[in-house]
Amino acid sequence: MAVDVLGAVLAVAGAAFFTAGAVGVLRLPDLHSRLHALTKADNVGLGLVAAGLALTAGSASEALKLGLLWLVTVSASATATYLLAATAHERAPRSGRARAAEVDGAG
Amino acid sequence: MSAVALGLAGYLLVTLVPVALRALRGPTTADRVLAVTLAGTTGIAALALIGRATGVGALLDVALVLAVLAAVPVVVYTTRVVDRS
Amino acid sequence: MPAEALDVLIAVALCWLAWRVLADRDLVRSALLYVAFGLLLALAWVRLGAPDLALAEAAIGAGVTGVLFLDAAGALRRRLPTAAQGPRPARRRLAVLGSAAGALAAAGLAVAVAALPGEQEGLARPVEENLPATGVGNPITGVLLSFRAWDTLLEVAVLFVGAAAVLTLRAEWTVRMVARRRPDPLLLGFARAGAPVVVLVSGYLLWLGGSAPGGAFQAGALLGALALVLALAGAVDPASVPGLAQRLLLTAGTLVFVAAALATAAAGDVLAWPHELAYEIILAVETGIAVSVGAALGALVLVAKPPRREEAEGQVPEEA
Amino acid sequence: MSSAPFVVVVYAAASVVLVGLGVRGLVARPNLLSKVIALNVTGSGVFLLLVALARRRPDAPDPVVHALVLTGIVVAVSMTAMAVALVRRLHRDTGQTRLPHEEQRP
Repeated sequence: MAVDVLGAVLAVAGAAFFTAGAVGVLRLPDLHSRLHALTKADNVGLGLVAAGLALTAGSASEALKLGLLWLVTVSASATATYLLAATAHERAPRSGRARAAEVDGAG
Repeated sequence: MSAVALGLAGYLLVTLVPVALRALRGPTTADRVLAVTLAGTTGIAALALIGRATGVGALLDVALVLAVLAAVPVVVYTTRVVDRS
Repeated sequence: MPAEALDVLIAVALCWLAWRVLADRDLVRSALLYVAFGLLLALAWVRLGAPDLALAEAAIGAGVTGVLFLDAAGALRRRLPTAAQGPRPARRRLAVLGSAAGALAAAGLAVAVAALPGEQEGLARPVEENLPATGVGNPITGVLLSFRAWDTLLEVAVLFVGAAAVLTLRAEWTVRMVARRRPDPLLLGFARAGAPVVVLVSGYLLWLGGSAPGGAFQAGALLGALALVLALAGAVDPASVPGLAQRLLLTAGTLVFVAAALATAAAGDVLAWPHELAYEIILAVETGIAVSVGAALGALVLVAKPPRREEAEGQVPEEA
Repeated sequence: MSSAPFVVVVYAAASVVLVGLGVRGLVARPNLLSKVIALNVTGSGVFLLLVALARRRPDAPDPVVHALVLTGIVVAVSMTAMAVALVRRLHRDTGQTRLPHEEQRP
């Protein structure tokens, strides 16, 4: 019973991260910050939903599959966001690239 | 759990609205690609939740297939599509 | 009630997305929206009680078809920076004509569908009654590889013919990156590390097809996507695969299927699997189909771009 | 169809809209790649209609229809790939992405 409640709480928390990701993707000002919002939903949101479902899973294989699901998504999302960011950086016009370099130097 | 799961799945589909707006607005192709990627992840979570709510275990496999293929459009975009200057 | 709301939401979103896909002048945008359309369609299959189709749509509809459009749109955009646009009157005339044709088709379909009975027995019961004879537990696999094995044999042949036709349209393997000359190290690592996982999931789907939603086509689509990513990451050069191996991979499904058909023809009835070996035969045929579907889908996307004329004539290829 | 389950009516209606939009795109868009995409949307509409109709008995959806649509999805993707290859070949050889009678410039 307590496990059920904990699972539901985790899943709801995951949905909250999806909300943050969706709102962030819409509201944040540029590509790089939107990518940042995307990874919150991908990694934490799906992770919490999967954890909540795995806790209340009927079988070990189902829990294992949820773990694999999360692992696959995390690695795909990390690669995808890196590729998008790197490509945007590479294709940015000269002035944009110079500005990006400044940001790199400051940070 | 199953009532919660179905409600959450429906809610996740509603969160697709702002994501779809970003996909339509862009302004760059990369923005659209990232919106579609987020829509895919949201779909994965929704499928896992609907699978639990309805007791159809196969939906978890559908989610797994989507997860495995999630990076493919991004790879194709970054290696094969040129942005219009 | 929430379930009904979910259905209405999905149905409305499907129509809206389809409209956006077809209204957009920029084909790259269209292709990306088509991927989202495929995702939503997979959800619709789920709601309609067809998880097999959801799997196929997720793998083929959203995965392969969307990528095919994205790649083609990118290639056309690359060489056609300002899309050739006709004068407005011609566009307006076409739009009016198209709207009329679309409205007519939709109206006709609506009238025909409305006239159908609301309840229909269908073939669910006979399939269920005869399923034990096929040796598999999944009714879809039973229908595909036992009751209607002829259809599936010809379907595999269609896929093979499609791949062969695409192969004849190109002069050489033409995988080429547009943005970076060197393979990206992270992408390369991702493709290499992910390959075993994809093969594992693909084999799991293939095995699953015997008893639950899954099967050769979904498994093959994953293999095709894997081949695509490996080639684009620079881990594998498709041109380095020997010609004989290419042909064997492409034809494995047809060959195994035809061999099984000939063997059963010699034993009496064409494509009537002997009861005690039915499961093993179906699994063997499915494995062959999965390999061929993977090879064909990989080849269809990878070589869909024909080389430019200068390249075919042997001059130095020039990157756009 | 008046006695059909709600879910069948909803998706059948959506499929009718998809077919209408697909046919419209097929005629109205001069670009050949757009036409191929429109054809795929039309095909998806047809598949959706078939599967919705197979669901008229909610306890037992018709597996024969599902198998038919599965075959249809695979055939559709291979023919789509071939059509796309033809469009690209046409574009390479002539620089056009339209049919000759719809061409607006040399």
